[in-house]
Amino acid sequence: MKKRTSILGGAAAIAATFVVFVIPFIFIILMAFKDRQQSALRDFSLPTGFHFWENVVEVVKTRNWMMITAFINSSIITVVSVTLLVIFAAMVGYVLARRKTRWNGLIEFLVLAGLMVPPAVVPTIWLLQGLQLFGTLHGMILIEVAYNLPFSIILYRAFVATIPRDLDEAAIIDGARPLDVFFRIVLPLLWPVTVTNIVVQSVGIFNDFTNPLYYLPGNANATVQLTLYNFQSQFSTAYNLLFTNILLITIPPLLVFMFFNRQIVAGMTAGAVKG
Amino acid sequence: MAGLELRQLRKSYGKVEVIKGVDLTIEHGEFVVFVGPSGCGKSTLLRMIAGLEDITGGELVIGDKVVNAVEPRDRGIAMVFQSYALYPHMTVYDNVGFGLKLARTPKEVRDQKIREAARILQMEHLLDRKPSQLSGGQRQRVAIGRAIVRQPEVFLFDEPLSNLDAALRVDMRMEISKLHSELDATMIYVTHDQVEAMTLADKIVVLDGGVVQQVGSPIELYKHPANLFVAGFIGSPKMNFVEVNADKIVGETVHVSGPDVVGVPVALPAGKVHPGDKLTLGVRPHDLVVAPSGAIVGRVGLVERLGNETIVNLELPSGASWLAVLDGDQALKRGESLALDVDPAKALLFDANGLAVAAG
Amino acid sequence: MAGLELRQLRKSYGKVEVIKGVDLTIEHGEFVVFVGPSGCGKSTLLRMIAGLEDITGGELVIGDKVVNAVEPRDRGIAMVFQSYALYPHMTVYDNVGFGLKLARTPKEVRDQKIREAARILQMEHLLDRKPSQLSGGQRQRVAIGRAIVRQPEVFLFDEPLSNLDAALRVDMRMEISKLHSELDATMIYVTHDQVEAMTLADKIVVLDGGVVQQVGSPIELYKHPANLFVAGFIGSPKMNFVEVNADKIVGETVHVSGPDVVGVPVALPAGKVHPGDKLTLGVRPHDLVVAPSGAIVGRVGLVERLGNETIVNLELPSGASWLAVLDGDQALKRGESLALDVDPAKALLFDANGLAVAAG
Amino acid sequence: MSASTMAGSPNRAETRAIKRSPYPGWFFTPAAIIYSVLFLVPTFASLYFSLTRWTLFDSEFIGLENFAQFLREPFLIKGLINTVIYAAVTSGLKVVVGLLLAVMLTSQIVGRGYLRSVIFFPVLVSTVGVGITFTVLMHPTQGMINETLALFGIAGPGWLTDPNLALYSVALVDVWKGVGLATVIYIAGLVAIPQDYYEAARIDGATPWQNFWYVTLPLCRPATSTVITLSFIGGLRTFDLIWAMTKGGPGFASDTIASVIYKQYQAGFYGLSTAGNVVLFILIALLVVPLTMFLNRKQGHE
Amino acid sequence: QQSGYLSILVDNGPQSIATMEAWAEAYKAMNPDVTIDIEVRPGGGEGDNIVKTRLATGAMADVFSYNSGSLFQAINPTQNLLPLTDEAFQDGVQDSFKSVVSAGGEVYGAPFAPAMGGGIFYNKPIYEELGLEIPTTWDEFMANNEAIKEAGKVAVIQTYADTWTSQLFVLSDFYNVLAEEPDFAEKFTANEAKFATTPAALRGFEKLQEVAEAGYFNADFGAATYADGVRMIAMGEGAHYPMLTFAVGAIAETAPDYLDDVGFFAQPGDSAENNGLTTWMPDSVYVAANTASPDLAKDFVAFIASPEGCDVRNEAVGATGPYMVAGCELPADVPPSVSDMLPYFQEGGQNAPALEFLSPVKGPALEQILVEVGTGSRDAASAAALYDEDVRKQAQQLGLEGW
Ligand SMILES: Nc1ncnc2c1ncn2[C@@H]1O[C@H](COP(=O)(O)OP(=O)(O)OP(=O)(O)O)[C@@H](O)[C@H]1O
Ligand SMILES: Nc1ncnc2c1ncn2[C@@H]1O[C@H](COP(=O)(O)OP(=O)(O)OP(=O)(O)O)[C@@H](O)[C@H]1O
Ligand SMILES: [Mg+2]
Ligand SMILES: [Mg+2]
Repeated sequence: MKKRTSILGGAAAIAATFVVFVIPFIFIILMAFKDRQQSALRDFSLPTGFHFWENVVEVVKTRNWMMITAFINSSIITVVSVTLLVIFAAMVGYVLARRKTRWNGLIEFLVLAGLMVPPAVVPTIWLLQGLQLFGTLHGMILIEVAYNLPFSIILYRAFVATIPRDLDEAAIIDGARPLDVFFRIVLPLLWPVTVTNIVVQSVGIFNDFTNPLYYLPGNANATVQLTLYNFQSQFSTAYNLLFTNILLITIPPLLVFMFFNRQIVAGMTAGAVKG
Repeated sequence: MAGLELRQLRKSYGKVEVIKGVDLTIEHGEFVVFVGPSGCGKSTLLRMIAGLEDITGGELVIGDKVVNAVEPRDRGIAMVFQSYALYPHMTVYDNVGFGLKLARTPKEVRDQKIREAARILQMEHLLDRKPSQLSGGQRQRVAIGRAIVRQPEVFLFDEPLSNLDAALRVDMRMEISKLHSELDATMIYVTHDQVEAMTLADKIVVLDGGVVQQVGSPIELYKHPANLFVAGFIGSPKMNFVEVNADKIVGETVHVSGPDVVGVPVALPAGKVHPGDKLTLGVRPHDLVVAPSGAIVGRVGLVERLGNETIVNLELPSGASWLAVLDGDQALKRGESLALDVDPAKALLFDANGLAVAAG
Repeated sequence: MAGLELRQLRKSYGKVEVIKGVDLTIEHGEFVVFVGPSGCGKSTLLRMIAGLEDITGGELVIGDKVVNAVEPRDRGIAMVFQSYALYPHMTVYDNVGFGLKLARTPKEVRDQKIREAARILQMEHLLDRKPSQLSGGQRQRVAIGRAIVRQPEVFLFDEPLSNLDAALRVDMRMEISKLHSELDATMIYVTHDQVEAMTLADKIVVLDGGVVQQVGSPIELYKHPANLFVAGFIGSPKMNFVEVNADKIVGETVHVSGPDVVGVPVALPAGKVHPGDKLTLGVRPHDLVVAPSGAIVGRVGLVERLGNETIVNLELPSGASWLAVLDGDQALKRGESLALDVDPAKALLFDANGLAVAAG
Repeated sequence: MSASTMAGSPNRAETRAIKRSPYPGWFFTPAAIIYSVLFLVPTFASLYFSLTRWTLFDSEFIGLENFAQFLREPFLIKGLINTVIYAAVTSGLKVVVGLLLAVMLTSQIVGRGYLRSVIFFPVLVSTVGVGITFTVLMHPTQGMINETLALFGIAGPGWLTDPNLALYSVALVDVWKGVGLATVIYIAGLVAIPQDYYEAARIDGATPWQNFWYVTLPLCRPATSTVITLSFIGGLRTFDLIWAMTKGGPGFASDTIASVIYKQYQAGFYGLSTAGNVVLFILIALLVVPLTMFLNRKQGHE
Repeated sequence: QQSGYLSILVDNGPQSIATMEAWAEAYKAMNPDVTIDIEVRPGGGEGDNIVKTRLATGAMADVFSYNSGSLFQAINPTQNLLPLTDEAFQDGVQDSFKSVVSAGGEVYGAPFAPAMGGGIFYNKPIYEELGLEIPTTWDEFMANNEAIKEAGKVAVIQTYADTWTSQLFVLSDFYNVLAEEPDFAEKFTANEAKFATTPAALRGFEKLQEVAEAGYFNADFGAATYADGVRMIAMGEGAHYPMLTFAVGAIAETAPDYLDDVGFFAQPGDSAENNGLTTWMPDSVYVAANTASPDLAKDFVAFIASPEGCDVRNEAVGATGPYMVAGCELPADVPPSVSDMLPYFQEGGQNAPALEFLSPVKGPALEQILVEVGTGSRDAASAAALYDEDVRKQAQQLGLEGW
């Protein structure tokens, strides 16, 4: 009986999501299969010929295989900065949630401010130049970390409350130092949140557009979103190539999502405490 | 050495004062049991000793250091939490071995200790499970295992056996007792089980409302409770009480009477009470014996036949009801009249403030 | 009407079979107690009855409907969880009243019922607290409160009193007993406390390893255990066992001997055993009495003096150790020799398969 | 030893100061350094430029004139109203839809992996692509949406060309794009709720709806507060989708404060746009700080 | 023979990239020891910001393309750019171009593309079918529109999904403004003349309003894009499309088969005699002041501004208008839309630069305001007044005298 409702519900959900989510997606795919003339119409029609492979080849080869460089750069930036983000943000969120001091209000405000204020580009570039970090991947990574910390901190801060404090205490009694408690007990139990953070932040950073534009000049430093500029401008756009490009750069984050999505499982804290 | 001293220890949660000035000395190697009604502050006291609760007032000394400001991991303690607090993402094996791992115990030693603990706790077959796959009692045993592998100077046990079956509980009691004598460690133990308290304790601390009521050896508390609270609390079933007046004093025996009893003799040194004093008479259910000429007469109420003994609920004339535990299996009929007697040496008297009129 | 019937009920977690075919009939209004060692499947069975665990095999009938596929809320049950499962975001008041709220009970009725439950559970002063501000025992009482306000047809209690002090436990036992007779509800109760089981149960179900070992009234189980397991499990301290051979049979008495005992007489109808049979003799510690000429002789080991009785650990010649519970406070010295005797009518014999050689 | 003989409060204060918290402050350090150096310092530095006429090459101090100028912006009030509407609509819908989707996607539904991926997919697609896709789908005459409506005899509106509708259309697309994010956060929130509470509620007689209302909703508060905070601030600040789809238009109909500021920045009015950002920041803070305080206060348990 | 490394920043118009890549290839063929790295930036306001940011932080590429005229003035050329006044190639560059890339007495740029005109593309087959004449006055233009509309066709294409396309009616009208008010630009800069109060200037707004009110637009003008507009004019889905002549490139790219169907004329004024074209100077290439290899950069720029450079360009993206460099020839087979434009530039032709080359003042919101006019939610007069407000803000931001 339960089974049947879940199948019916699932079918309904699949139908609804198909309309709402998949149709726009199909549009993107169709665009990637068209030639330039047809794609300029930007309509919801079947491609007149199969141009997908040509499009892919052209997109990848454009501007001296810029796409490849971009993939490498974006991947490095994403992996390193997400790693740092997760660890540093979790540390802050953890202490912020667990320890009540009168500084908490201020700290939380500063964190929120990071979401509320757009970064000041020019002073930041001056600063990066002063630190010899301008135009380097290191600098870019640190920028991504700084700009995305607030989001991750807020996420962790809210979720630390779901880990029973008893577990911290048990670990402390077992002789754990703060780092042990954090890395061996709290962080593993926050895994679903970490997964969320990884997914969301890697998508955001991989797809970041404005920041690399300003902080990471130079062709050798291209990132994936910048490759879109090859096909889209104010005055003329090659929509077939643009959408092929969009499709191509969407695949890695999609794979990341599908991999990590499976890791979000229920019941991490089951059986921990009584009461 | 790990003796403990609690000096006027106090703890408040906001405005609620939970521990109201506790003074206590625990010698190194002693086995101390905390007992008291639910919510009286036992766990809180334990957690203060462990360093998990800030101390609102007073001083806590372990060894010869004031440790108010010392971190839990530097206090040399292990603790079994009332709520278990197992690490849900680790197997039983890792849960038990976590403390050893942190202490960088070599792998083989660790393995051997974990397996030894699992053997003691009869959970060798559970080592690969996660806590969520365990029954309540199994979880509790994991919690115990986690404490005992570490062999610290002070053990804190918060109702460690409450969810175990009787047989296992007896076994565990023995194991803890053995551990105590082997390790020469100080143990502080909270329990609601009178038998546990009586059998394990060198010293029992009776708490009520955040205040220590009496400290003493088990037999002392049983025989010479300091006040009505301790008298009522220690011993199961509960001691029977009745309000009486001192009738007359004959040598070292006082005769007391009240609405329900007439002329019950109580052994007492001379000079402690005077005729006419308002007192409370206390008699343990186990100390009542069937005696046709007994001073206490009532009607049989509920009867519980346990096999080796029979518990009788006796309705006294005033409507009060007493319990009597009679030897053997006795077939008593509800409603029939029953007369009971008590050994004068075993009856106790308490004054108007509830303090024992000391027999000593 | 809310009788229950369990027909070959089975439950597996993956490959681990936890409940291995349980058949049981519970009449409407009956008070059934499940006992068994830790991890034997009591909670699982309760949760299956409640509808929280899928049933792997067999049928569960409540009233006269097969309810395998019925939602918990339509089964007319209330349950006290072993792990309490209090709603952390609600006050005690709201926790207790939640079921009533869901049932759209009018506010005044609800309020009155909640306060009544709080009074019974002696937690009126805690109503505004959140669960995290309660002691272990207080939480447990909230869990009980949540079940009793709802007055369903079937109550499921999973070790509801394990974290309460003795006095409170006696009170609560009485209240549950009262509730049972007032509501005429069916109650299924898991406990490790023998006294609770004995005093509350109309019927005790002894489980071991997911299998029902015996079902019967308390006194029946105590006096006539069906097998070694039940004999050992029911009664505290545990029954003493020793391997013996049937020596000779004199009328309705069998004399058995073994390495530790010589010629102990056991009352038994003729024809049940034959000389030379390998048997196990079982004697309850409470049934042993000091008798200089007794058949059982050993050396005094650990002595536990509880005041009203004394528990002696007797080391038998073969190295096995027996417990004896002797009346009164007896000052026995460790190492001295002690001879004990047993009433033939109270000694039990079990055959090679562990089944009782029935006295009936 | 002397510590134990001395009694009184000064001594207590001292010992309390010594005891190190198991949650040490230095956990903040790595994040704090990166964040302050690369974000806070430049941001504070840029505050100065809000008081100047700034071409990026040189700046001239002009006091509060930029603020006066910003507040005189002809479409400021309209932009303000639009901003609040946009933020409220997007964050409200993301919370509601995200939660419902998450509940569905954590249940034993068939095709769960597929559904999760599909709902998250829009998050991955670049804003540019989303903008183009939906301007096409929402095309007043050839757009798929209106063509479908036409099948039912409904004359679809000019989703993006009708000044009264454009803002809401963009908001809907924003929800479409962002709801996957809200959903994953909610999924993390839902899996953190111990199953015990659901069991207790089922026993207490809760219907699925009551279960959701009394157990799920309060217990996934961490997720809710995160989603609200993030999406509300996001809604107050975003302009990228608005930019990609309408450029604030038609005319000024879908301008928000952020897009007004962005246009100023594009026009090279750097000082003015910095002042605008300060104003926007104050506005956001006025709305968000009480909101988060409210959300956190209610998090009282545990 | 040069050697070394050169970085180039170019906007992402496809013609820009293609042209620059072709130049780079050609240049490298001549100088094998040179490495050239082309980096792409967005166009529009975002592109302005990139250029300014990189100049302000000293992170500019060696050579970059950027607007001439007022936007050029805004990047602080004297401080950020390398003067090219004395380079030999400047001899061949037209003075009109040099004037829009000069500051403080120095010339900083070289033309990146041919000159452009702003006017109206028309579809030749429609004109032939309906027997229409090229209009020389606004009234004739409106009459043509009426005829086209009557024939059931779209008279005027508007594409407001790309808001910048809404400005053409006003910007291309500037020749007519100057014809009546020769000193409008100076007065405008000095805050003495306003669009709202100068009837000739207001005409541009009014013209848009007239066309809009007459219902000549394509049905989906609110949602159509520039790309749609280009396609529509080429394929005859509409008769007129006001646009800059660089659209020829887009037509060549997306509808090459229809290139010959598209013609071009200047936006008509009120008198037939004085019919002339509003022109745009092309973008320019500049050398950053702090370049590591100034000589190489200058040599490369000289190559761009040489007849060979023009040939490379013709080869790569075709011809879109008259070159600003002496010796550059257009190929014989230029499309009609280009050849239609040439007479305005030749001797006796009439043209005038757009306002943005005469005045640094330009309000950023013009496009949105004109969308409002085009969609009928604002009339010309109030639009002009609103634009004057917008202009004032910009002028103040520039710190100009008199505002
Ligand atoms: N998820 C699971 N996977 C595997 N085994 C399990 C799982 N949950 C419970 N068990 C096992 O099922 C058995 C029965 O558990 P149950 O909780 O019913 O025991 P119990 O009789 O209530 O014990 P206790 O008295 O300790 O509470 C235990 O041995 C336990 O280890
Ligand atoms: N956070 C809190 N706020 C207010 N009161 C609290 C808080 N925590 C505990 N208490 C109260 O402090 C008292 C002592 O609690 P404690 O846990 O020490 O009791 P206990 O003796 O261990 O009881 P039990 O036997 O039931 O476990 C209880 O009355 C409890 O309600
Ligand atoms: Mg406790
Ligand atoms: Mg259980």
